[in-house]
Amino acid sequence: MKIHEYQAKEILRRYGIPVQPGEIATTPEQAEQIAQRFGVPVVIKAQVYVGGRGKAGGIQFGDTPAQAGDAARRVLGMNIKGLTVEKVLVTPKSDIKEEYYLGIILDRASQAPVVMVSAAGGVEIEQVAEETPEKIVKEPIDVRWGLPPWRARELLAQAGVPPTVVARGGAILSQLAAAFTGADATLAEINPLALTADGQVLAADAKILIDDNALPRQKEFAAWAEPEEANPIEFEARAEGLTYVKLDGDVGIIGNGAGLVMTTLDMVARAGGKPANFLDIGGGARAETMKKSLLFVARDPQVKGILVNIFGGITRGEEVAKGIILAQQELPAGMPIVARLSGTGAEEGRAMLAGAGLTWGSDMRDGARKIVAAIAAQGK
Amino acid sequence: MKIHEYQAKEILRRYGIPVQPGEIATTPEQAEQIAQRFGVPVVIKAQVYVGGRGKAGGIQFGDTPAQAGDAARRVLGMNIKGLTVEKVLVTPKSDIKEEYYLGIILDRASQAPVVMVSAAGGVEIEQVAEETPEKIVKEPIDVRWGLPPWRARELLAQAGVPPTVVARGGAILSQLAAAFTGADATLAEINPLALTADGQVLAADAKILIDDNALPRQKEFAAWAEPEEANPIEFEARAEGLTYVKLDGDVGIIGNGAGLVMTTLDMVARAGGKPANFLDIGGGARAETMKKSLLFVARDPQVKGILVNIFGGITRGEEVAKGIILAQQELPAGMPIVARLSGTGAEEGRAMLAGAGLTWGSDMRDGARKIVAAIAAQGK
Amino acid sequence: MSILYHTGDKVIVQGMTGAEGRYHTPRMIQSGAQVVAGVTPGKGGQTFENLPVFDTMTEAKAHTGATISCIFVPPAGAADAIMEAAAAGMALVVCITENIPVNDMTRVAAFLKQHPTRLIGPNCPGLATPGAGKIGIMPYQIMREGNVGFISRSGTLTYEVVSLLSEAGLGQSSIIGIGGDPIIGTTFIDCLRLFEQDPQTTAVVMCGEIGGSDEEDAAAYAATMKKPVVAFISGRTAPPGKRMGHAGAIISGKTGTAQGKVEALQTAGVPVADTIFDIPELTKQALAKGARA
Amino acid sequence: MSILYHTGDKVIVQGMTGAEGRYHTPRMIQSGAQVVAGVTPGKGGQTFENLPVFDTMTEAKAHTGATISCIFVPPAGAADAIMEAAAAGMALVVCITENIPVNDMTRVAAFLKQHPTRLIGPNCPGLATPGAGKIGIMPYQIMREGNVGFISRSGTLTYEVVSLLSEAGLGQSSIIGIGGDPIIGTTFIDCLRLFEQDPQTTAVVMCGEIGGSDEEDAAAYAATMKKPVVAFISGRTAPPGKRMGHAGAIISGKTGTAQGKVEALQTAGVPVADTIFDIPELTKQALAKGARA
Repeated sequence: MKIHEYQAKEILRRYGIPVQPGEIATTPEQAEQIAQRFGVPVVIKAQVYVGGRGKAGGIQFGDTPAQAGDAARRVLGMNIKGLTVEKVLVTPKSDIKEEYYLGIILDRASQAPVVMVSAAGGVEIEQVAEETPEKIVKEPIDVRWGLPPWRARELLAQAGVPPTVVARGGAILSQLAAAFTGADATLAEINPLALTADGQVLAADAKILIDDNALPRQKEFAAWAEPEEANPIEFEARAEGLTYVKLDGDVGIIGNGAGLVMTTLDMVARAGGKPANFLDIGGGARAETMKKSLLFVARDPQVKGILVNIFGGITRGEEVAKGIILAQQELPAGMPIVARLSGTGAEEGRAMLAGAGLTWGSDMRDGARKIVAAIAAQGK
Repeated sequence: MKIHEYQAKEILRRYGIPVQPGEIATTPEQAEQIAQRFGVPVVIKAQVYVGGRGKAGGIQFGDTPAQAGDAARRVLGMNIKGLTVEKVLVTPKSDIKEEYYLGIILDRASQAPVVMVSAAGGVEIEQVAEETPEKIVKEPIDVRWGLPPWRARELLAQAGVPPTVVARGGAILSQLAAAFTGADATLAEINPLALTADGQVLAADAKILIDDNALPRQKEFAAWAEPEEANPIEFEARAEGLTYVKLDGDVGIIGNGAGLVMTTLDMVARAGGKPANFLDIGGGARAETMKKSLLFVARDPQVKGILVNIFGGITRGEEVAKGIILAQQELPAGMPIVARLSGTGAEEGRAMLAGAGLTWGSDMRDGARKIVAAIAAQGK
Repeated sequence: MSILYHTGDKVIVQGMTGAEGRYHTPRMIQSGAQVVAGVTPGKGGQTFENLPVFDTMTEAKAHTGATISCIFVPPAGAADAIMEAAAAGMALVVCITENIPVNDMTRVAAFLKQHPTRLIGPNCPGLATPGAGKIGIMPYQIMREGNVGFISRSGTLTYEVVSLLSEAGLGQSSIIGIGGDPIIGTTFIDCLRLFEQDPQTTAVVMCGEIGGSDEEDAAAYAATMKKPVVAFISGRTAPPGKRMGHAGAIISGKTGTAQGKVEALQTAGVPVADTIFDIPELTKQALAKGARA
Repeated sequence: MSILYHTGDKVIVQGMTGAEGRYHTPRMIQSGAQVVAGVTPGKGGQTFENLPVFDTMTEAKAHTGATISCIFVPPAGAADAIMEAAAAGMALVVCITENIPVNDMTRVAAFLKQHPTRLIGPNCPGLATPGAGKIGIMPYQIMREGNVGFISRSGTLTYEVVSLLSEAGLGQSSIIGIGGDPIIGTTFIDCLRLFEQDPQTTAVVMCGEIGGSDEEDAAAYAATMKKPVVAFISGRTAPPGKRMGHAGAIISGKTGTAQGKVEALQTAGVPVADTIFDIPELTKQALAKGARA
């Protein structure tokens, strides 16, 4: 789960990591008041779930409270990579002397969080990794010990961070690792860690991703979830317990099992269609879930037809067919639906579909071809 | 540091351990109101820093709110082993079916916390350990892993705790271990862990000791410190940064270094005296600390004379002598003081003492004999 | 022979009395798997399907001598159950549970480094040895005894492909669902090694997907194998940065793309099927060519 | 010879630029100890007493080849400093710091089980080998070269007794202050073993105190030693349940009493001095009897 910069900083603050003070404004007036309170100059930072907001104009400055208000007026409502800015973070402008990178990321290969440190902060770490990989120090964390301050200091020293920053930076990195585990993060980054002209070492920007699987025990963070403006349907799907990913095409796709659904997408593409989404109904879904899924997929205005691909095991073909028939009555008239059922209850299901005048595919390939053809036919 | 039952339960609650609801009352009226709110019957439990309050009458019951008030009236102000009861915990009376013991204690030999489980709860674990040691399951915790729920369950099963309690008790024990570490405890006990008639498993009583050395990072708990009524001087000494232990005799004793002070106590006892206290001024004390220590010791009305025993190293003899001379002016006239100084600055210090008409001992034994003799002479 | 599960291996089901455990345990028994006990903390002393239920793995192990456990415990307690099984001395732990927090799995991974236990999963359909039985939730009736080893990161896709293989007359030695999470106990390369050693297996089919670099690692090893390997990669149309259902199926930056995996496999001499329907034919061709030098 | 510290052993001081480090480092050097560097995170590149200061132990070790570290770091960071020293490969770590939270020390103890490092302390005055120098804060001038090994849990008491030994003509091979905390790196029994092996040492004096059962354990070993041991126990008048200054000096229930320790030692054939003034005479008597069978 993505969270905003100000939320990430709130987590860091709880772990004793020094961050710039900052407050959220949703109106230019609020921004002006906050600037008044903090003292100028201030920075106005768009709070959106994407990187690269700086280049997009999402970071602006205010030398007076009035200018801060103006800056907020420019940033609020701005569209950054498809996302509308609804909040800005107002924070005093620090005179930053040097910038470093501290990050912890879950690493599949080492089956552990990996800590990354670079003296080249302030730019995207992927860019540093590509252009000057020798500037990044990397090490898996032994989860039994966490990242003790001594080891954090050694990594900073190795990365060429200057001695004046090593002690405080080490304490910060050690606590960042504690925050990573405590908050069930899959990524926790301070970029940049700033050394200011007045000698402070603090987190000037921060990014944290929370493990979706940990949300049941991270109830506070779960409550931070917000619809991404670009994908309100994905957000709602999650709330309904469906695994839905929005794609660019016009063929709605529903299946059971992530691997099967992905393969179905590939198959539709190979048949000349463009998948509109990924939707996995999981194992053992009943008619109600099936119906809900179809209606969900159809809410995407780009969708011109839907392919349902179910390999029956715990999921039963009759339930799937029942759900499709129920949904059909509420779907736009004439929207093609092709179902492909196999395994448990497939025959019964197919009989029900035939009774309702619905099309089915003999296998995944056949189903894909039929839905693509049906949509093409519609367009003519 | 000792904390009260209700504070220990507050810590357990934060770790997700089910405890009986309860509130603190300092007046009978409050107790009555709380009983009204919770519903009767209630238990009124004296909150004092000693064990065995039950036998002493410190636990009473109220079947009506008025009776709860009466019970609180009896318990508040009661003297239990020298301590005056100033607070009572009012808690609904549970119908307890079975009682178990869960405890974590710091174990020197295994250099780790040791978990102890017994199906024979509700009595002091020392008694169980003595009479039926086979009823206690013990195991050191690997601090790299903590005590995972699975291992906690195995220990409960091994101790003969019934299956219905194993799952919830295991979760509780695992969290008790987390609380032990998180709260920097040296002891964390749930005794009894109760299985109630309505099938709940909860902490009916709890005891936690906090490591004094961890108080700088456990600021909240440090703020919970209260004078023990029996030893207000010890509490004040700690606040002043002195290590003071009240004893029964009349010879005040001050020295530098715990081992040296303990040995001085032994030496005074051997010389026929009875030590009134243990006071370690630590390393590198200056005149001011020395003076404060003497005045502190003299506040004990039993003290009839004071022996100062300093082995000079970082601590300098002149400073010690200066402190004694300063203190003498404020001490009761005629109170004998014997100082024994050796090492750094000892000669200078002795000269200063001689100038002020004070007695010194050539060594610890000589000093002990002189103070004991001086006090004896006074008594005549 | 076959790998990981053989006739006579005794199995304990952790979480046997929960909804999933109750549904799948009888089906495992029906497949021929020798389930000997269940573990559900708090239900020790009860029975289910005439099998004893214990509170702890240690007790279950002591009473039955089982060496395999199959986990249906809900996500909050699943990592704990894996460690309990390893500590009790299980040789093989098959964890079906999905949605386990990944930080729990980093702890499990560290724990397993200190134990000789092999973990399959989590978030997997389990494994099966046609003729001996299944551990987990795979539909057993689609399988056929034979000589093709099968490995996959996903469940229903496994069933699709295994069905195709069976229909094409290509029986299976063992079928391993390694799971769709970023941290899993047994990877493609681990399974390839086991199949390479297994006398019954003559060829291996592996179904990978986007995310991570397990398929690339497996490709490097496959290049050194005597037995032929055939692969399929799903997620060719998946966009970067989107989790495609499986926690592990996500393209991060330039790593984990289907294209990268296909290229790595092809470079290693592993034929990659365009669609799952091509897998049986490619497998037959590979078998016809026979073992490599 | 002597134990633990010998002429030529190189020493790094952790926390050298703090108040304690600044005070004691010159005195260690004066005693003859070969201090080669200091470590204070954030002060790398500076010097103190013409010695280089590094940010980390790894750097200090790499530049100096030292094998011993002496720690004056404040309590909040001391456990971390011990682990840093062990990870950097120090053979011996002497931790002077007192008031380290005991839960930090349980972590240190677990960490040290995985490293070949020996820890002395914490909450100790350090150690010394008369003639070679001292590591820590003991007053060096009271010592005299000789053949008596000395071990104690406390600081100033050590100085008292060592002074008495020196005045009585009983020089010391090595003097070890093992520390007054409940969890310490090196115990009486560890030191007895080392002294038993040391050719220079002919007898050992140990000064114990109330709390724990280290003295009892040591007594059992002393009974098997060839060299004579003389003991003293302080805290005979201490009441139960009260911490007598040292975190470790507390009688809990029936364990840790002075009486129990005295009895255990006497049963093991170790003479126990009534007062510290009796120690030199008992030591002379023990030496006169010579090594046991």
